[in-house]
Amino acid sequence: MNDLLPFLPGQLDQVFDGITYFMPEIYLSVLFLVVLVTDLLFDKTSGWLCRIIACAGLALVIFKDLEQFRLLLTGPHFFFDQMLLLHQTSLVFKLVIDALSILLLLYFEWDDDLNSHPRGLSDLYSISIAAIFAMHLMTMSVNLLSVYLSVEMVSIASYLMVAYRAGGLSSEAGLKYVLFGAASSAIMLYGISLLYGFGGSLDLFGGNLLPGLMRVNPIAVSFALILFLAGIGFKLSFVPMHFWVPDIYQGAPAPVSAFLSTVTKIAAFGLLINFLTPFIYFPKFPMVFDFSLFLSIIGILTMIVGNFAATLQNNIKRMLAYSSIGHTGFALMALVTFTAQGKSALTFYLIAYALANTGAWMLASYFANTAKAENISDLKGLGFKYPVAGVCFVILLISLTGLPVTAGFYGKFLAFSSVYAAYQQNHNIGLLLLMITGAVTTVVSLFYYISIPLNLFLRKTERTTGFASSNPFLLLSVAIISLLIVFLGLFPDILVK
Amino acid sequence: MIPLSDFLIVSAGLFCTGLYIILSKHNAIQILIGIELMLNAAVLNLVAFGKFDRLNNGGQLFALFAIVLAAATTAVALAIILNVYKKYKTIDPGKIDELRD
Amino acid sequence: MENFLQAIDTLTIRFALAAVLLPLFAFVINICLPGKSNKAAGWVSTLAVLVSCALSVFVFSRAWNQHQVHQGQLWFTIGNIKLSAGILLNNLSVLMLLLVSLIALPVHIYSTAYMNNDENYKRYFTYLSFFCFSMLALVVVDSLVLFYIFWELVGFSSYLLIGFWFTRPKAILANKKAFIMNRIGDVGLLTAIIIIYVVFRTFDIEQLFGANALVRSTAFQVPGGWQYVACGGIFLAVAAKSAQFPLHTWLPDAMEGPTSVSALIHAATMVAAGVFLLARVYPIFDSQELVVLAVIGCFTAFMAATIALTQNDLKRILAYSTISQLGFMIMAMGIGAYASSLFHLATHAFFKCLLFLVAGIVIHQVQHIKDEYQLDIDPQNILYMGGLRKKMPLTFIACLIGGLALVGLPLTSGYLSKDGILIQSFEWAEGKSWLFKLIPIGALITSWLTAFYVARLIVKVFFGEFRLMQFNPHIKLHISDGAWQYRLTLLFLAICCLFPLFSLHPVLYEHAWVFSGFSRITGLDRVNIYHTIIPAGVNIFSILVIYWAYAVYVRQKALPFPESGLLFKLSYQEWYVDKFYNRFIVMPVMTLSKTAQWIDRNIIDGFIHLLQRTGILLSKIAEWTDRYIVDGLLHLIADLVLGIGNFARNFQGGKVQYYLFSMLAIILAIFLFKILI
Amino acid sequence: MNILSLLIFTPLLFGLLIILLPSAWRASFKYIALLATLVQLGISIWMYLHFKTGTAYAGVNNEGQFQFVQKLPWINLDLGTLGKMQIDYFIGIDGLSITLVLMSSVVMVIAALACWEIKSNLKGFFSLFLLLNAAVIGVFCALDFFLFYIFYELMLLPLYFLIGMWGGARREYAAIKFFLYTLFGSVFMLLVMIGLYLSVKDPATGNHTFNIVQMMNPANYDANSVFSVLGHQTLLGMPARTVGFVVLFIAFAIKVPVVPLHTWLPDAHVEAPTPVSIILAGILLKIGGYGIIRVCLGIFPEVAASGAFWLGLLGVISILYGALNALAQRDLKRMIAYSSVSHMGFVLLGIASLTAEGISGAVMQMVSHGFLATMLFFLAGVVYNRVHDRDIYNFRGLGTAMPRYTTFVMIAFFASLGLPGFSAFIGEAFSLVGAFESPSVNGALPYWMAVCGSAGILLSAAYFLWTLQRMFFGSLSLKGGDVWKTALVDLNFREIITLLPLALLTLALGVMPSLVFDKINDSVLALVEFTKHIIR
Repeated sequence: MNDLLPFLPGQLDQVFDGITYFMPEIYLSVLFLVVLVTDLLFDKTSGWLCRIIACAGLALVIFKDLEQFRLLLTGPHFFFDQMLLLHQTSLVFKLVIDALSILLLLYFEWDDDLNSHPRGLSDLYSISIAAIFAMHLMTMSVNLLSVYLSVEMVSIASYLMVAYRAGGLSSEAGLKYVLFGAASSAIMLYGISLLYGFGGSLDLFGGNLLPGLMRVNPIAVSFALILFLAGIGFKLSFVPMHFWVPDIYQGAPAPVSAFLSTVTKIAAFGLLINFLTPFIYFPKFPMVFDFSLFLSIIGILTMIVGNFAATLQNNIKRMLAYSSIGHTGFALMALVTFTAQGKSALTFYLIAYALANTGAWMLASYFANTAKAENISDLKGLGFKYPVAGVCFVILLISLTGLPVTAGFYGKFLAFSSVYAAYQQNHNIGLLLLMITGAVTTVVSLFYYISIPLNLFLRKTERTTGFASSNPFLLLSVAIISLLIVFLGLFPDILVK
Repeated sequence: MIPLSDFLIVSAGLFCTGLYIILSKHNAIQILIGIELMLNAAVLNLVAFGKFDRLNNGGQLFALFAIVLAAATTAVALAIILNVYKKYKTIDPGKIDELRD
Repeated sequence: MENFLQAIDTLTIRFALAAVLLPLFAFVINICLPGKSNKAAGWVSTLAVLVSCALSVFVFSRAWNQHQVHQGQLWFTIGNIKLSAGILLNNLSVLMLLLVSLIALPVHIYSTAYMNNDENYKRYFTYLSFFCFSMLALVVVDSLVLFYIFWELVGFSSYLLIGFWFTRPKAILANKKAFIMNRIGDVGLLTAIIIIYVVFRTFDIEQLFGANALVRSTAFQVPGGWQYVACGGIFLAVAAKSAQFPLHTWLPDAMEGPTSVSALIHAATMVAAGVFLLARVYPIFDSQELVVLAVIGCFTAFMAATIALTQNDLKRILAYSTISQLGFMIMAMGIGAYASSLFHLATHAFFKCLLFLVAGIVIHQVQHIKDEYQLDIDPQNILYMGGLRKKMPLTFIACLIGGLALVGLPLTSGYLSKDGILIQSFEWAEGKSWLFKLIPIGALITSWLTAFYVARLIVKVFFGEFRLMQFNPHIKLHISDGAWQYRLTLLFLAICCLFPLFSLHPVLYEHAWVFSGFSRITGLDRVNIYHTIIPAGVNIFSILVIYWAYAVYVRQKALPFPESGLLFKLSYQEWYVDKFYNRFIVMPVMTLSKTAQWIDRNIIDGFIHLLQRTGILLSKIAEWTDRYIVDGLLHLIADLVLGIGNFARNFQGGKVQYYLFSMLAIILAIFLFKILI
Repeated sequence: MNILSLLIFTPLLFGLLIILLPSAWRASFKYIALLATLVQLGISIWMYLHFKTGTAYAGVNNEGQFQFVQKLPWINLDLGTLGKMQIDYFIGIDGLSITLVLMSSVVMVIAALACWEIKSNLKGFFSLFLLLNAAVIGVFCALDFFLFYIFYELMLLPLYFLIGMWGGARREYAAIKFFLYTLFGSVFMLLVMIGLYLSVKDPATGNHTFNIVQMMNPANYDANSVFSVLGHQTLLGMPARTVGFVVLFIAFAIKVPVVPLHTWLPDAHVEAPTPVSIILAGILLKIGGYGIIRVCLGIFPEVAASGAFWLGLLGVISILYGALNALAQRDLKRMIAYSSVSHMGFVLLGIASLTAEGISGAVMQMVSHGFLATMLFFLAGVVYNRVHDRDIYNFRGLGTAMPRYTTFVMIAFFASLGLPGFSAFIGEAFSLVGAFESPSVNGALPYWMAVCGSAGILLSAAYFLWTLQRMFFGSLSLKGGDVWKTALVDLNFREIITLLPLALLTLALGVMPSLVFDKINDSVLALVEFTKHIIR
């Protein structure tokens, strides 16, 4: 122990040095404590207070995020003993996560289903803040330890959120989620342990891990990598780790599902980028394990499974769940190019998707609140009763399908462009197949997305009673999201600076 | 000195046992135990490999974190299982399938 | 001097243009006129045609046997071609111009009386004016595109007029048939025009077929023998418009239109457009193609004549006779008797128009009787007529003249033109193999058959007793020649059927001005034996036939009522002869005629019906394909999507352990896959 | 303000106005929509009159020769290693588009007049209608492929709702079928568009560009890009440029529609309300034809030349198959819909001939069919509005009950079946001239195709005459008896002033084809010259 003492001051210096790069996260952890304390102090009535504190805190965090751009002028920066890495993409992802989180935190209360919880929502806010903190870590993790830690933190928080509302299907969803999630993380951990054993290091960028892996039998390495990817796949919900998604999204409260399908996914993509970067740029590693091919196949399968299975759904939430699987597949397509363009395309795609998806979940809540509409067929003729909501729903679904003039179209467009550009470089047949699958599944996706406008506007209903009112802010925020999506559809270059 | 391969074999055995349990048992708590076994297999690996990583002690460190997180997960899982039991009066995951296609 | 000539030409062109456009103005005015049966419509149209007629006479006098006048103007540009629209006046077009307006005028006058009681009086004249415009334009235009346009427009106006009484199911079936058959021809013509254009890069009739005909000068050769397709297209067009075998069956049906229309369009002018087309594009044909024409014409002439023998519908007889005569003209074109063909076209226009108008008057009168006494008869059936000569003498005389002209007896115009064709056909066949001889012989027989059915017609209608009296003796016949419009028209046309209008010489067709206007051979020698034998033989035998027919029909029906002693006696003396004739000539001829008609009804029409049915069947198949195969494929794709979706859903049984199992299985599969590749 | 932009965005402004007006004013919406279309018509007539002709204004592959051009930078994304993404708001017209723009404006006015039959949910209807209107005009004017695609896709959604919300009994099926079909085509078009964009560089700036005009110049392609003319790259084992052409062609062929991609059309037409049928048949189908000329032929001329046989074959099949199907229909609108398939086959045949006559004929046929299809669908709508039945067998002898109606029907039918004097004749005849000319000029098509095409003229006569005979002639006898007899009143004033201009227009174009040919001739010649040049 003593022989390590000389290193201690250096270590401490490093930690203090890292704190400047860790400001948003520190704010977040403080925020977590404040919200927790508020919750404890004010007990049941503290919901609105917690919300205000949480949102204000997140706004502050966003401000801190923005400040970090200054730090990046000198390029990416490792800190905390090479545990974390702050770089452009991760920062952007963090920003997006925080911004969306504010919206989602506000949204929690607007969902009547969740809001009717006897204990109030105050706990949920602290849990979400913890989850957001973990997501920040995910986007920056470059060490297998930090990877595992952040993933697990997000998972635990998510389990709680899914099972938060004890009644209804929530607990069933929670059980399934926790069992599936724990098993996946166990598998991932086993994979990590093997990687550690083969490579002799946990540091992805440290320069020891990869050469170590190159020396081991490729099959064993592949085995370990596949086990590891299973863990990330659980968060991203790509095939074959997607089985939990429909059940959990349907069973969980709508805002939680929105949370899981948007910010968690973005963070997981951030993590995947971090994890893959060293492998992609390490020469000859594709001989051992071709991530590009592997992810292409996964992407194709995911797109097909998600979109095709969605065509048969009648439950709105379940349909959105399947569609989010499909979108993961599409986003993987942008990722597998591993180019700068691909990354920016991925970012844009994820933002557009997350916005539209959040809006869609909000509308699912809205129609559940007002008309008790759980199934698509319950929406019959409601478009005439709620024209604004109906029109917004159409816009959002158009964006999710990827038709002009919406942000979703540019997302698809940029993704296709980046894959095309990559194809032009290396003539990889997998990329071509990805694009074709992407195009085909776009058509298929229309098939189920359109069933919502179909019911909203094309069908008539005799129903005249049983309508309740909903929080007007819900509709307002949906309308703002819709306008934003159309605006981004017209002038996308504002977002992609 | 026990060779590394023995550790690996034991951990692989643990992992497989865990896998078998989570696939075959009809009790959520048993499944949790299976998951624990799998985690422990990994932890065993980490510690065994950590022996060769003298400088950072990464493996041991990781093992500690893993154990803590496993405990946290288990706590959450048990709470959820309790909730489920209240509602369904069973904790056989195979019987809880209201959410399905 | 040249300027002066130019000015004169310009004037001629302008007059011709006016003559063409006047009916169009009448058409437009008539459309705008209020009321359904505005009598002003008749006068507007008639006046327009009258002025057209006068202008045509002027133009004719200017251009006949003068240099040809051709003026055009740029119409539009497409690609690198400039299409011009203009007027080409040469002997052919001015003759047609004159002919059409001359025939149209009496028909218009006649119609003002004939259609007087129709509630759609205005519509009738609107259509008629439109027809006149199209027909007049057809004969003077200088470009094949325009020619096609007006070619189809005359077909269209004929469609309108056949279906004039559109509430009658037969009429609308007939007009549909007419239009579609004509469309077959149109498609042929269009194809031909386009092929010609593609080869020569011009639509100009004068350049193509004029003095230095392009179609002659350059080798009209298209790879793959498509020049034959062009000729075939023209054949089709001619056959459809001029009702030649096998596209002739629309014409008898077209008789469902008003009789005045039949007279103008389906006897005198429009149906002759096919012959006119042949005359226009004559240089395109080589000798083999001409033989085909001759054969078709001859066969049609013979076939139609045999059918006419046994028809009982007055207008149908005339229709078949028209087909037969048109066959003559086509045959004449085929054997190189270009001038005679056109000559016959001109004479035929007058006498056939006359006959139709007569038929119109007769039918009109019978119709009156029918309406008055509520009889259940067909007013067009000649079996119900008879003895009308006393009641309507002028009509009878006119009919007689027309009939004789149709038969081609001396002193009539028909004699001049028809004998010319017969003689030239024999001359043509001279020195060729015996197969070629069949054509003049066929023509000869046809002309005798013509004599027979004409005689039958006249006898049945005008001689004997009015047979309706047998059904209902209370019928009081108060019928007459009718209004002055009828009389005037008949008189005019009857005069036109006599020889002086065409030739000062009553027997020699070469002296006819129409003939000499077209005949390219000057100083024709008349040493040829045919020139004496044929006219004599034909006419003598024709007269015999007529008498025979007269005897057969009048005697048979007149026997119980021996009114005329002389006739009776003659008939009586001829008894055995008749019997002989009946058995060995009449019966076979009748059978032949019945067979021909049967063929017409069942085989040719049957073929058309078969085509129609094939078309319908095809359309049904197409619809079926569309519904079950093309759409079925679509639904199959939808099913495929749903199938894949269902497969993916199969895993979602709601049991979390099963999910884990599936997940692990798939991971394992991926891993194995990774090892294998 | 650029006049073309004004033309495109006028309906949008009016649509916005309608959205903002309170629903209580709904009675005025149709007048606002009509006003919008009339303003648009005014603008396009002004453009038509001021459209300059001459070889200096041919356009096609020469950016400087387009007229009423507006070019604004729109989206400029820095894509790092791939250079900049350059998307312009680039609109302009040449001879190929001017007549179609004018035709569309006229058809829009007619469609607006047909909107009188719409009774429910007027605000939604008219705002969607005007949105569609803007998109349609935009497609004809866009010279940036990206912009083109945006407008192209923008048409889908309004149409989906217009068919789906105001349509007939099977409207859901028809609407979704239409949507899926078209989307299927356009998604793959997107892929090719991106490929082209990444292959082409603007020589002035060195950026990748979506400029259609620059995509026509082979020199602008990167040597080793996928769609490079000289690169001979392959996609999935086939030459890349062939793949690109085929994909784009399929996208447009769905719109045209070409057999066997046509089955959305009868369903959509039958179920759509009259104004939408009018727009569908009158304009939407032309977008397919226009796209084939402008995009497929313009960007892939050498593939078009080598594949002309197949294009022609599809054209001929469409002509015959559509006509045969029309013959078998009982529903009046379905019959007309199939007749559209048949008539648009001539467009394809004309284009496939790659001759000036053929392409001019195709454009003429498109313009003419725009007017005629409008007229036919309007006429079908007249009967349907009165008795809510379109089965040909349920009517007989309408000629006596509705003489004016019958007159217009006859004009429309005869004009459609190619009676000379009407525009369709010119269009069909010159498409056929092109097809006949092709074997000797460039060998693109064999003779028999042209002959088969001519047979289509015959078939079209058959089905139109059959309908005429069955429905309008004969003595009056209706399935609905006296109720129908009283319901079937003759055309009213609004309907007559709707139909009369159309009838006169087709007549005018038939008598004076120069109204169209004068404007398009230079562009068509330039296009033909350009394709020849590329082929060599």
